[in-house]
Amino acid sequence: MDEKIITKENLKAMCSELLKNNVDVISPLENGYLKLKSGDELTLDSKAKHTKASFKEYVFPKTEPIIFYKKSQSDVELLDVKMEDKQTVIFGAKPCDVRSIGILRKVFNWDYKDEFFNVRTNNTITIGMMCQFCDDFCFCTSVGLSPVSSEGSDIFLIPLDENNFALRVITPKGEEFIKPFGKYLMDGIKGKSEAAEKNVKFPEKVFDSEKVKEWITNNFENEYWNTIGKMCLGCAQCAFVCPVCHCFDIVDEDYNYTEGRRMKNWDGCQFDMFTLHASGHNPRDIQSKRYRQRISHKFKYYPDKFNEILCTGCGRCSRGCPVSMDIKEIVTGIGELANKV
Amino acid sequence: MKIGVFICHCGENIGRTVDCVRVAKACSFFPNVVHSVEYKYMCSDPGQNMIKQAIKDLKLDGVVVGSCSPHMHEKTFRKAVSDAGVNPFLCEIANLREHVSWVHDDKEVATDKAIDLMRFAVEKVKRNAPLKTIQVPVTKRTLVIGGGIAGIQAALDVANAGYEVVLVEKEPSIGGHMSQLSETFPTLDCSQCILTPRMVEVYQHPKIKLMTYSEVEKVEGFIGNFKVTIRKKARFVDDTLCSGCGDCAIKCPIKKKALSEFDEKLAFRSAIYVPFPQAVPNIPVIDKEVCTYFKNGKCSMCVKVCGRNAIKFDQQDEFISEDIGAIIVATGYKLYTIDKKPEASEIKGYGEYGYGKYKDVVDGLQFERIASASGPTSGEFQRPSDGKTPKKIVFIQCVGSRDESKGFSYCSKICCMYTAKHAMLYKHKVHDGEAYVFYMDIRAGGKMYEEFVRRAIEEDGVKYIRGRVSRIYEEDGKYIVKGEDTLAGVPIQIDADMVVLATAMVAQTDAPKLAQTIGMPYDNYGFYSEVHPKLRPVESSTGGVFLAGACNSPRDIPDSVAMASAAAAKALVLFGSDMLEREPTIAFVNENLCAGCFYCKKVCAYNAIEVKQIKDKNGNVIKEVAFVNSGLCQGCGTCNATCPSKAIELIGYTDEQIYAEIAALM
Amino acid sequence: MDDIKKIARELFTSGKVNAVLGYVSINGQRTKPFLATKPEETDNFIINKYILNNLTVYLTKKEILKYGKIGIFAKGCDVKAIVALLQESQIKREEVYIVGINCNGVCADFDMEFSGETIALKCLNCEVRTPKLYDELIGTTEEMPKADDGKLKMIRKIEALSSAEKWDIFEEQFDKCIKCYACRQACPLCYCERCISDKSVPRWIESSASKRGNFSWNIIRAFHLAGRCIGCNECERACPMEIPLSLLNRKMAMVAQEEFKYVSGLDPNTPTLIGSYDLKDDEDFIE
Amino acid sequence: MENKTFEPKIIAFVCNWCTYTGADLAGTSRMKYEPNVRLIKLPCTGRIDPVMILKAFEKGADGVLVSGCHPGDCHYNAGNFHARRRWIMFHKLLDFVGIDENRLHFSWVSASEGKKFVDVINGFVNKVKAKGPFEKYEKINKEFVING
Repeated sequence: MDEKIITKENLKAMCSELLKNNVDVISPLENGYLKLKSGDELTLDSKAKHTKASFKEYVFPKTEPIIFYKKSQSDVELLDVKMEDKQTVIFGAKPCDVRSIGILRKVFNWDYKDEFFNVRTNNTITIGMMCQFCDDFCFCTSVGLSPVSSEGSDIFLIPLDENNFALRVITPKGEEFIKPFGKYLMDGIKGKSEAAEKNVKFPEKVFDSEKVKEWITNNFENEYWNTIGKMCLGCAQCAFVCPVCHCFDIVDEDYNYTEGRRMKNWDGCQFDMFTLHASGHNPRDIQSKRYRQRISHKFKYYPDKFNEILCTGCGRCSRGCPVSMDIKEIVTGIGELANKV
Repeated sequence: MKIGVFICHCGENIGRTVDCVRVAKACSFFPNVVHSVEYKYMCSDPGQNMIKQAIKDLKLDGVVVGSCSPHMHEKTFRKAVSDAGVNPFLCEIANLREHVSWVHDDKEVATDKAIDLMRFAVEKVKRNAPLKTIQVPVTKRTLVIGGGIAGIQAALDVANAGYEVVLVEKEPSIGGHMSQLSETFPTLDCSQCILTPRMVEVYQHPKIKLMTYSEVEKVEGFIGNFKVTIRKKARFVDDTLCSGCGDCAIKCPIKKKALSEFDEKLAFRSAIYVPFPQAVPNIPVIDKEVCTYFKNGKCSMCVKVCGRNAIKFDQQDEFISEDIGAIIVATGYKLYTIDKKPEASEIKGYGEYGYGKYKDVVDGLQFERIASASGPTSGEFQRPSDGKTPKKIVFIQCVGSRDESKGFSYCSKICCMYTAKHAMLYKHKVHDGEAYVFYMDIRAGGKMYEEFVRRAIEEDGVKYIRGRVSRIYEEDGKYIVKGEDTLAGVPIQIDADMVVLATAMVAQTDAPKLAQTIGMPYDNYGFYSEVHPKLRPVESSTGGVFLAGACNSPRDIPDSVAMASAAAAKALVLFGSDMLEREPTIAFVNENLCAGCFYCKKVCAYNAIEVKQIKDKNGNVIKEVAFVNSGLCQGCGTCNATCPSKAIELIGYTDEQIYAEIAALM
Repeated sequence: MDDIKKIARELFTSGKVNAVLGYVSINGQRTKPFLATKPEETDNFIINKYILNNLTVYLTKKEILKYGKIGIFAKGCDVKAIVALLQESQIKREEVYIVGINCNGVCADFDMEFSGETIALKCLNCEVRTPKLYDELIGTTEEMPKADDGKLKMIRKIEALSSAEKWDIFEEQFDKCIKCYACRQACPLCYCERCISDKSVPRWIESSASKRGNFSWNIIRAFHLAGRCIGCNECERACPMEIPLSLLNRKMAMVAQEEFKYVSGLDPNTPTLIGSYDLKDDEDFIE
Repeated sequence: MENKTFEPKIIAFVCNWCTYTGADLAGTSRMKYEPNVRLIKLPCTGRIDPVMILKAFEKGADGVLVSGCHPGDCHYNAGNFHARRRWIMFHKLLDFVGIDENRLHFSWVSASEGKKFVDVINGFVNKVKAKGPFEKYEKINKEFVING
């Protein structure tokens, strides 16, 4: 399908129609990625700052039951969780957010196929949008992305002016999705979207991820980790707002004397409990070791295993860090150290 | 875990309102319950044998009995379980009688509740740990605080049983209030005549270490193992040199500055003085407040006259530490000060009776001094104002007692008797005198007491008027007592020469302070609390601390003496064994989790939390954590609740156990 | 500004400390906490309207403690936390060298011009602009912009609501919680070795960011800080979900003051509110 | 819905020495009272941690009763004084976040106050009955409860 043009009004109308059909529409608003109540709420502001958290919550919730149980005197009965068969549309997400689904899919399907993630993402249409926001924390270009990257989107929007968007269908899933909405689309004008893309300010590329990986490989014990890591307070703000952090913990919660549920909860590698063994031993006993793990996982272990950097350069973790630790600055530092070698 | 459940019918007591069969059946479905039965009388021998047999046959390692209150039979069942080889603390009781069958009517509902309570207990027992009672050694020495008749009696009883006693008295002499009394009811024998031999016996007893003019400063430790610090106040007289000749007091130029405490401020004493001639020990003290030497250094008459150089102006308070196993508190009482300035704001006082304003309005103890042969008037009845013999005395009872609006709601118990005695003594000496007693009720319970009061009325002609006095004022050298005769229903007015107020017996002013030093409870009035008013009347709830006499509540001499002997017996019971067994339900610290905030230490009423340093292998202190002194901990668990991370837990009532009970609600 | 660097350097050269906690500038409107372990590392130290962090939080962290005696730049509110830590035996006075900062208010957040609009709410009605405890004092107090105490108004508004309405407000707010524990980690007084929310035997607070897990966590967090919170508001600033945590903390501080005349963090020798008692404590709510 | 009267579930945290014994006395005196309350015995009110109260609500209690020795009567001298301080803070906190004051009741019941125990129980049960089930808490409890 050729590139089309759609007005903002029509995008809103499209949303309203989706909502009418009982589809969940998620879009970045002022207070985060929220479920829209009406099409009018849609802002589609490509110049907007990143929301505090990504839309990860909608494909990988902060907490969800994975099984229910009923205890009897000598037995436990297990009951599966029924997933809701509901379509979700993520509308107007930034390229750095959209990319996350593809990255996460790898880890959730590597050996065990995570049904919860798969059902949700299979039911999700992602409509990405070119990003015209760039602050000190952005570094998508350093991890192989760009503000105009449509990777991961089913449909990609390019703002042309206040009211008009170029609409590019990226995947067959997107093609299928847009079919009923042909009435809202106009033919595109050649070159207009490319010109808009060219106008976008790209974040400067600040490190070479290959070199970073190599340095990490060779510098498990390095004073640098201690220098940066000791200021970390050990919360999981960074991990929980991150589009691609995916660690989780499993706990059983009794509901009453006999019934309960097994929950899958977000977990974060900066918690001191994260690798605490039952024996009391903790291989990552201090914060700098935990911080090293965080960086290594993103820039070495995950790339080693899945050939994919576990970071989209969105800069959320840095914007929200209570002690202003800046991943861009820190990894750039690694890049500099790597260059010195 | 294999749990056995045993439901008791308690004859019909439980069975009548709780369907025990249904309860047992329901319990059999609880996780981990492998055996669930009911029986007519679980506490009977056959009942207990059922439990023992089931433990053996089914290899049970947890038992829950649904029966009467654990306060009744917890010990019984724990012993049965223990006899069968299972740790007694793996037995829990669910209270199906006092808390269910006796208080509910609907059988369905009661049975449901019983099942719930059983579930709580089953969940708890699953998380019980096998515990061992704690053994602590006993120091077989007794501290008696207070050298009045109760303290004297307790000290003598313990010492005569062969154990050492430290007797601490804050005044310069032992004897207490009893030494101030003239005669005692109902026999009218001379108080000092019967008391003095006891005082001397104390002084001479090889097992009694007497420390007068001393106060308990600090009490550390716990039952059987107290460490007590005693402040020996400076007497400024070396008690090892003083011979008690009394020359110093005679020569002391201060004659009219200090009022005698012993004579209830009806007479003067010198700056260096022994409180009364029979004082034990007969060693003077110097009153620093009035002594000229301490004021300006200009006098040292006593030094000059003392043949033994016993006067030591530079003497300092000494602190003496004693190892003690049992403490008997016998600090006594004082009389309610009915002055215009009440001591506590909630007590309004009795300003309308003119005490403090009119010299001839006196309280009971002052009247004792006036009546006493050793008193300021040598036993002659003279009024304090002008020394004239009073021809008409009005006695007013219940001044401060039984009076919620102005004084205290309790009855001071002794006033009815001593007022009768006062009136009687007066009538015996002033034959033409008139004695009136205003009373609310006559409470003369006690051997020969009622007869005594009757004697006062019938033989000695004391006039009893049932009613209260509203006001006393002076008019032409007489005290106009305005009151009401409620039996006759008429207002009444008496022109008295003297008025005696039977003021309430109250706790010593510093009673709460001592209670806090020892760490024992006291009531709203400042009287020390016993564990149980009926069954454990002489024990404080603090282990190893016993109560004697009026420090517990108003008491007369025979009661105080009886209580003192009882307290002594309790101390001797404690000394009956070398080791002390204590409940193992005490707090325990998980040192890994303890962050050392010491909130536990702050809330511990027993100073049971100590600071422990955790060191690394090089001996450097890594952190400081809480440590529980198992001897001191009484197991209240306040630390446990206060600890934010639950690093300190109360064994037997751990968070896990309580959580399990809560979680068993639904 | 040179002053700061000089002072910080001197702490090292005079041998008073082994490391100094201070703020370094990121850009004109941002700073971050920094631990200087050598004199030359203090060169970027700065004091401005953007020194938002309460550096006291680091005084109980193992990796910081190992340096031994620490110098710390502390605003009055930060010093309140030091006082609380002293009350709770977490630090020894002689182990900390306090450079007190006479404070004229800080910004509510980074990247904004300082004004009456953007001043941090905690700075309004601040009674410790000159710290209560310090080894040396820098700066001077000057006129501070005035602003409306919006949080207090909100507390009063909530107090007037019905139980059901209050519940709805907090249910919505707590529901946002993602259990990242940034509030806890940023709190200078949350120094437990193991937070009760991380304990599983028993699981008093469910670790799930479910509604009930979130409710328990936020209530107990507030309760464990009741009478202790010194109002630095770092929890609220750290919260990525913008839960108004200070509503609870401030409400508790108000109760402490109303009921016990207790203000936390003023005097290291005052007995703590929880941990002491008065015979005359309020009884009216007890039957 | 059946037209059944609402029978609240109430958990009571009581101290061993006063209120539990007071309840025993009510039993020995054969006084009758509402059967809705389940007692959990603790050594002292000082042992009662507010998380227990919260947990009781979480586990489905419609009301929570806390009771122990009168001030000055504490078997452990001061446990109830410390407890009282905690309660002051905690009940104001719960009130602020919307847990109705009528669902959390505090009382002093001594070992000799069997009658008062009965009155406290009956009074509280009736108060909670008037309030009805704790629907708000039930709602957050029921999130993620077994579906289907």
